[in-house]
Amino acid sequence: MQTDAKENKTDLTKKDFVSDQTVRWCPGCGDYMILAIMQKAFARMDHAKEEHLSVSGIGCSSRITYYLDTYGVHSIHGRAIAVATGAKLANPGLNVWVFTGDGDCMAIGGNHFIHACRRNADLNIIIFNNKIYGMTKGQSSPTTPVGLKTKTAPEGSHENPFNIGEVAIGSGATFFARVPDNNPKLLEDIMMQAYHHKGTSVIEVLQNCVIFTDGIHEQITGRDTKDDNQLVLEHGKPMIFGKDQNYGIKLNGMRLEKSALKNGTDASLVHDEGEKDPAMHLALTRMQLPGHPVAMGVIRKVEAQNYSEKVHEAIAFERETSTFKGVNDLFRSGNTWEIG
Amino acid sequence: MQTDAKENKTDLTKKDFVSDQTVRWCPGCGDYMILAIMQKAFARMDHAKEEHLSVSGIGCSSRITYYLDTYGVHSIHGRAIAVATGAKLANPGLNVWVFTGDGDCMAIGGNHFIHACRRNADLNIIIFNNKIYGMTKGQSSPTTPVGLKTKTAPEGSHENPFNIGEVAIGSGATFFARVPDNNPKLLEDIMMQAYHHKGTSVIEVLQNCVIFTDGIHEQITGRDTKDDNQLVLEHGKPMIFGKDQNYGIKLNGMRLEKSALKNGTDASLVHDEGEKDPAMHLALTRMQLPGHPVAMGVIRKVEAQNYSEKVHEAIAFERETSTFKGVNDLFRSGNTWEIG
Amino acid sequence: MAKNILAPEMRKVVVRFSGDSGDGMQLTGDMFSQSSGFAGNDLTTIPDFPAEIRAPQGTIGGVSSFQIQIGGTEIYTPGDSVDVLVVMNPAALAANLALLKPGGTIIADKDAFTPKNLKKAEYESNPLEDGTLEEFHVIQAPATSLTKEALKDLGLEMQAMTRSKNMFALGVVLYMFSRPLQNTIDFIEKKFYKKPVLVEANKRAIEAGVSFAESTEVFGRSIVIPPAKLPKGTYRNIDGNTAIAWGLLAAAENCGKNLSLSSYPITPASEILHELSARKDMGAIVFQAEDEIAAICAAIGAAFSGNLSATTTSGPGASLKSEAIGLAVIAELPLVIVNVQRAGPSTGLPTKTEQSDLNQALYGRHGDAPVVVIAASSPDDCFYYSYEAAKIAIEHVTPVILLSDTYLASGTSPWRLPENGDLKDIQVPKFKGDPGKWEPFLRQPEFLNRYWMSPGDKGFEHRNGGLEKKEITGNLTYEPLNHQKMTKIREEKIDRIASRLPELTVSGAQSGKLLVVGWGSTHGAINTAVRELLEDGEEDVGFVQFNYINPLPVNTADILGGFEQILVCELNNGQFVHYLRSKFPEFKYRQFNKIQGQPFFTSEIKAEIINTLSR
Amino acid sequence: MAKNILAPEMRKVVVRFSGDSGDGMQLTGDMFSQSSGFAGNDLTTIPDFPAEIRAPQGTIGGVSSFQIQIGGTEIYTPGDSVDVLVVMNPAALAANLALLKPGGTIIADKDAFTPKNLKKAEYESNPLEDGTLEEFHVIQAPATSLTKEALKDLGLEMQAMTRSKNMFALGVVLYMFSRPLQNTIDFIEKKFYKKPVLVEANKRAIEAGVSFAESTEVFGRSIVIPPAKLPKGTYRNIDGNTAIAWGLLAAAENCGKNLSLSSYPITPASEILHELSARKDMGAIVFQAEDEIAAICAAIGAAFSGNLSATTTSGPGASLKSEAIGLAVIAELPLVIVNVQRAGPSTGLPTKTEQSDLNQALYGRHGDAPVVVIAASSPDDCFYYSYEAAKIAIEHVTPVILLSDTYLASGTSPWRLPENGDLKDIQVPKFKGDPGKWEPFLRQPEFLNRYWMSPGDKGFEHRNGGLEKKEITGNLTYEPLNHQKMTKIREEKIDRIASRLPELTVSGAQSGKLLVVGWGSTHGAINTAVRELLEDGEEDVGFVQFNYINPLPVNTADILGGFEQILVCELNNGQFVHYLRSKFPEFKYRQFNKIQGQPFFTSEIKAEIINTLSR
Ligand SMILES: Cc1ncc(C[n+]2csc(CCOP(=O)(O)OP(=O)(O)O)c2C)c(N)n1
Ligand SMILES: Cc1ncc(C[n+]2csc(CCOP(=O)(O)OP(=O)(O)O)c2C)c(N)n1
Ligand code: SF4
Ligand code: SF4
Ligand SMILES: [Mg+2]
Ligand SMILES: [Mg+2]
Repeated sequence: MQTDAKENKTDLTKKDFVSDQTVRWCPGCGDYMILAIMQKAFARMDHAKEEHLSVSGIGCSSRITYYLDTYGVHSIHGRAIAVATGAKLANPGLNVWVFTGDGDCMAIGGNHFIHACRRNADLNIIIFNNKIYGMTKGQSSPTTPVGLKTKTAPEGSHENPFNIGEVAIGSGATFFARVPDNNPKLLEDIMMQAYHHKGTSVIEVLQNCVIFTDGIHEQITGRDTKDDNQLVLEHGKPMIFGKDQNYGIKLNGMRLEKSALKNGTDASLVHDEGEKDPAMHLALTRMQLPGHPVAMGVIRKVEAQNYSEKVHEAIAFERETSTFKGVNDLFRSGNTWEIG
Repeated sequence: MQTDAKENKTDLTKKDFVSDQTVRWCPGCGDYMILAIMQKAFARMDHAKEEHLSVSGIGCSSRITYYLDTYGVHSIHGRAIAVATGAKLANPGLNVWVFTGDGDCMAIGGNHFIHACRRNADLNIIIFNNKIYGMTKGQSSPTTPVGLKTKTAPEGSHENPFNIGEVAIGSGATFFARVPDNNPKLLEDIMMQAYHHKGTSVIEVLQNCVIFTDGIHEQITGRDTKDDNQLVLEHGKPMIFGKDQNYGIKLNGMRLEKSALKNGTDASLVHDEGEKDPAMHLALTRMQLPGHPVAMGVIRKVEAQNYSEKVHEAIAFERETSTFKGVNDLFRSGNTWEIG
Repeated sequence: MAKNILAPEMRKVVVRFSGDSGDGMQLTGDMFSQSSGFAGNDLTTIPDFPAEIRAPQGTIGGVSSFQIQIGGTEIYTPGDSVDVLVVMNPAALAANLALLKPGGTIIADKDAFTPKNLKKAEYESNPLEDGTLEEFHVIQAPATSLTKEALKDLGLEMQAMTRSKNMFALGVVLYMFSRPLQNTIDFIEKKFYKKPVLVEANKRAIEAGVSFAESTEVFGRSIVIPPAKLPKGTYRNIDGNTAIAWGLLAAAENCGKNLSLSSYPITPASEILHELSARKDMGAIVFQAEDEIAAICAAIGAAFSGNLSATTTSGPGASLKSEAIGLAVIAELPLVIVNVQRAGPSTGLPTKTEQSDLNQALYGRHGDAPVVVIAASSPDDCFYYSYEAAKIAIEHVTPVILLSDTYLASGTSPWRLPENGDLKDIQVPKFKGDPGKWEPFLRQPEFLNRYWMSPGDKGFEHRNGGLEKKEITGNLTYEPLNHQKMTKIREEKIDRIASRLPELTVSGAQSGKLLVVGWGSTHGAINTAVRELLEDGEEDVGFVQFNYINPLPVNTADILGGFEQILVCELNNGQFVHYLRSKFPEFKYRQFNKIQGQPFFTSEIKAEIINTLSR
Repeated sequence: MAKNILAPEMRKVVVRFSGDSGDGMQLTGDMFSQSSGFAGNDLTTIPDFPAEIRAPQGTIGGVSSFQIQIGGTEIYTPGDSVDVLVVMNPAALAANLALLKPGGTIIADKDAFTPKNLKKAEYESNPLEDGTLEEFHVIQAPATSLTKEALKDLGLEMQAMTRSKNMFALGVVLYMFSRPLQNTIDFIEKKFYKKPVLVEANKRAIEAGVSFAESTEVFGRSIVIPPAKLPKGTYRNIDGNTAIAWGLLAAAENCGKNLSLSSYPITPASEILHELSARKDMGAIVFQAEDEIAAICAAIGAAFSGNLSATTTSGPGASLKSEAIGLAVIAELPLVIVNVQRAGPSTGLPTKTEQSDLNQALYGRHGDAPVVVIAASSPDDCFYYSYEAAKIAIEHVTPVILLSDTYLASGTSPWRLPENGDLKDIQVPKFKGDPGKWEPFLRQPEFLNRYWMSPGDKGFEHRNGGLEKKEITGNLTYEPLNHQKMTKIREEKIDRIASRLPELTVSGAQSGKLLVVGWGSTHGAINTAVRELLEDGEEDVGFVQFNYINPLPVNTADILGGFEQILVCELNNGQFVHYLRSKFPEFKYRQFNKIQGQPFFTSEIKAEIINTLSR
């Protein structure tokens, strides 16, 4: 899927997607990387500049809309996906991206999220998962781990968190990818794959909030630990990881197990992103430390009925086959009478 | 789990749970059965009459609250679970039951549903799944199958439906059961199991709407087809089904397959409702016709942190360890000064 | 027996068809409406059916009725009380008798007055025989048996045969009003064209009814209602919800935009969603959202994307949309929000009518967030106001709330189809020049509206959202004075629309003792009441109905100021009068409020006017 | 240099501490407030910090300030303009200079006026040296270097040392106002008891500041502010959000109920949720819901279940709660809904203050759905009105909306702790008799409230919900007249509460030319303005502040009627004046509206009053 940056139909560059607004995140926030890579990726896509649409909710993450020089809607808390769905249906030619936080998407926006996964309209959704409400200064979010102290859980959170991938796939998502905010190459690649995927693409970015959850992903994303703690998936490739590429993943019953590789790569499962049955993809999204590496990359990418496409096909069909040329025909159909 | 009807602590009978309101469902509606069995089950539970609480949203199904002689809230469309969560937290001694429809719970109520599954407070949720909006006269719901003609999908639905069990388990549900509205024995048994389960219990009832989706579950629930098309699960028992008990379920990779049993039951998987890893339970909820039987009974029942319990434990702990006896101590703690 | 109030020639007649929910009364009524339209009558209809999907058969709770007023004069309401009552069973009689005028006519299917049915209707003895109906004219028609007889050789099942008895009843009524059968037969042929046996069965049943009426000479002579003097044109009968759907389609076509509708089902607004779901042939893009919040947010997405965008709902849904309406206000996006009001608060009385969401439409958002509020006043003018709502939304780049209600949604009235040029053009405010000269919150000077630039418009990429914006540029800013300025501009932008609205016209006295004021759907009842008083010689009463609520028409104060007292009639606890008081505290208001889930009766309004005059 | 406006003894002084977001200005201000409280002064404080979580260091955007007015008289506002400005860097000076009175004093950390910092603050040359500050009294304190010096042998890192320079500044100011150090030291010891080295560092920094001020004799003599004549009692400083949280705790304790709070975080209401989340020691059951709708619905569940139940939010959340508030209205459940208003519409200016959700509180629901609306008017009386809201909700079994705002939420004022018997008891309306004699909608005759029976109450099992109910029994019914009756009862029930509310009291003239009216959080500014005018000899002006909005106090009309004109001042586009006009159209209103996300300045109100008088 990796294509050369200038093989696409436009001659736009990253600069074309940098707006004139001052970026106002905390120094060191993981959001900066997502912004930069998104601008790069937009330049690589085939849509003309005026055909990109960014939609976000409310939160630190959602501010990204102002920094992207595209058409954009900074909507209301939790509702970005709903706004985006309406926009995509209204104009199926648009390249629609949703930027949202773990609170915005999984707390108040949860309903729109699961329905977007189910309907599979052609939206691309990036979730900035810092496991906290950043903008409102540090309350628990639905991805906050049990025991973490927050402003609303002063003695540690009592709530079981969501695993975003499981919720997404359980709701029907056809594309799910996960990526840390410090792997720009993978991030860009995933963005491009999401762009080309027909249907709802969900991208979870493990994003660091330097103020409220600094280091929360450190074990997974840290320089020294990342190779041992991440399994970066590639379609058709064996699931191998570890600093020395010396671990693989095996199936035991219906469970995935980490296994030390002795002789070659043959002992490990091979990743098939296109497998329709979601059992393996769900198992991959569930892997967690300790005991398992955390799966990164495109975990699931399958084809399924795409809502926006279907609706417009149905409209095209009905328009073609109808005898009504316009409203006057409609109004005059059925039982009318004349006076005068 | 089947206990004798009068082994519990109360001397209530079904009649005690019949309210004085006339039941106003269409003749033949599947809702009648759920009502009758619920009244029976309430009488078997250990709670005193004034400790049961029924909460519902809006829809034909949600009317059940008026017919149950318990404390009850007929709330607003989609919000029954939220109301119930507040009630359970407020008074953890209550036996709280939520009655909701596929529209009420999975459309407008979707967010509350996934969060209830995640939090695992001690709620019992019965979803009357008739795959349509009954009360508002026949629009698509999020469980309406693709292609079904409805008032809002005159040429057939274009939306991928939810599989309720997958959404529930993907969101963290610790108890999920499925049952057709014409199997009172199983329904009652499941209600009792849900009652005893600590945490959120989700029960999907395949309910027939005689007006708008009459016969939609017929293939699964019909007299002649039900034995071949349902796999009724029992914990610790092999997964065997078919009129002649001649089919079983096998694992192939991560997928479940229907297999003809030749010699004895040994060839079939054994159901373990308590397996924490949800892979098998998810696979069971996903089985569908043709090709697979539809799984019935308690598919998942596992223990996990229970939100309502945890909160009250924390409160009890803080109360005990605090030096504040009342608000006056709180007000006078910290920096105060005297005047006069 | 009392004097028969039916005369050979009548200006107005009210007919009510009533039977069990399964008896097809709505179709019967609908067909009689069609035939009355063809005959050149003006008319208004209203259905009345049980809240339950399927109420117990044969009981009073299960009765379904359809009322129509037809006339050789203009007709504005379905009528307070009934001249001709058709009842298909005892329950229908029990449920409706109180509505019948003394001397009115009852046409009863006498075959249905069996002991079992009488019991279900809670009759101890047969009212057709025990003198109960003395003051009425009763026609006992053996509808069931004669229908069966007429259909016997068609090979239909018994149930299908008896189900046709409603057509028998229709036949009797068609004869009664001297109606030619042809267009009714045409209607049947169209409706059942896939099932020829049903066409035949229905035809025969109608004819059997006509023959019965003719041969038994029960009516003496049949009745003639002369055609009304309606403007020339092509007409059809339309209900308020269809009219709203079609108004939006017409607006989209006029301005060359696609129509996006994003809604969630709710009584009594669902039929707009149903109709447009079936209008893919007109290119309507319809989204049944997961809830009302998703619906309006999707509508905002569609509006930003450049479509004519609407969302439709009723009270509970309108409450859920509050937050997002605020976004549309501050983002200044064109959006039509239709609230087909039902009786509240909360779930309230979901199948009943009320006008109690006015306060919410005006004030139901946090912050200072003014929107345009319009109310339709008859099923057919729902088309016009829906078109208007779209026109204002687009031309002024603003959200517009259109209020309808259960009464308009389910009632029908004849609608004169618009002809070329009847509809005012809709101008889309696009910035035509160099994008470099444009800014997201640059305004057109006359009406202060922004331009509506959307994805696809090259060079106009911009961000919009819910935070306060710098004047002109739209950049985010916390500047104190800018917020004050923008708040005032948002208000002024709405206020200036007044100059484009039609002025109010008063009927009756142009000034004097009493001005009767209504708004929205109560037009029919109030207008009829005032007309009747004028005809009775009352000279001191004027009447004005408001369709534009915010902003108010420019001559509002002038008109209110011409009267000593103002009587504001509305179906709520006094919301519009409260609004008028706060806007024009200098006048003397009285209020008449009905909060019963029911429309006004003309007689109630008349009585209240007379009362007020004598105070 | 201009005349120094500081005198040896002063009735009121306004001090503003300002520095970079990382400079600890809020803590410094807080400690100065404590010390002023101890000294017996009355005071009001307000913070002012950037909207961003972490704004760029050293820039004007990153400045964080804390303003306090202290006085030997009653103090109602943090002051319009500043007497003493403490600035820790050039950006702080640039951001705040305009607030300083001519002749005011600047205390500047001269070490921070480096070329780099000057550039970040957009200064071309050093204002401490270039004459910019001519009309002020400038004290150049080497705060950074002297602090470092004082702390050098503690083994702290450089950053930790320089971070203590705020305590140096505090020391200077404490000396300036002749404050004993002891209670400040106590405060430090309590706060940092886990880190003795920090206690030591902070103490030394303060002492360094004091020594600097003393030895350099920059002030000539230090200033004395005599204690204010405040009622006897124990005091603490409190902000509006904590006060609301504690008011609910006190109410729960008084009536012996558990407190349930169900909320979703939102600025500026979140701190109520935070405080109660930390109050498990008081038994508070706190639920952070998935959204605002879940929050209020859970609160309804808790209310039905018999707990004192509340939900807290700000404008956008209040909009989302509209539908469910309607349910609480028709179900007649006790529920406290707190809206800490921010500037709208939509996301608006989320960190700024405004009073623009009044209309929504009054009318923001579909149907006729009246609720009680109360507004607090100072940080400390937030406690009292929160207690009152709970008391009314429970005793009258009704939802109550309590309005606060950003200004009250973040400001502080001294709060006299209630002593035994200060708080009126809360009576829980339980039905005491035989359940057979009770019905779900049986009412107590005096105030028309239902009884509040809940799960656990044996024999009182019943259903409640959103559909209209039959009077008394609460059974579902579509009866037209019943709906009208119930609508009127719901209204009357709220209206009757008026008789239990304190009557309005007017300050200044009791009748005459002009009545100045405010509501909620504007009390301080308006009261101060009117007092100052009275002191100046103006005799024709009265002032009244409304805390009870619906119902209005019983003597409202009497009081309004005593004046020729009424000037309604509010921080929105005219919502309360609109409400008064509609209720009492007979009076002559003028309006003064500030819609800038900022509280009123006393001077603005004064000017407007003078203006109005001369019209
Ligand atoms: C209706 C509504 N409720 C609450 C808020 C307050 N609010 C703004 S952002 C936010 C949470 C943001 O968390 P997240 O989505 O995780 O974004 P982050 O700031 O962490 O990137 C909340 C609760 C709001 N703006 N609107
Ligand atoms: C806020 C709101 N939106 C919409 C409605 C209308 N409404 C009532 S019930 C219902 C759907 C019911 O469907 P379901 O939950 O499947 O229940 P069923 O009637 O099929 O048992 C809808 C859309 C409402 N009452 N409130
Ligand atoms: S608070 Fe956290 S998420 Fe928000 S900008 Fe700062 S670092 Fe980023
Ligand atoms: S409409 Fe369907 S679901 Fe509703 S009562 Fe009738 S049969 Fe049952
Ligand atoms: Mg976050
Ligand atoms: Mg359903």
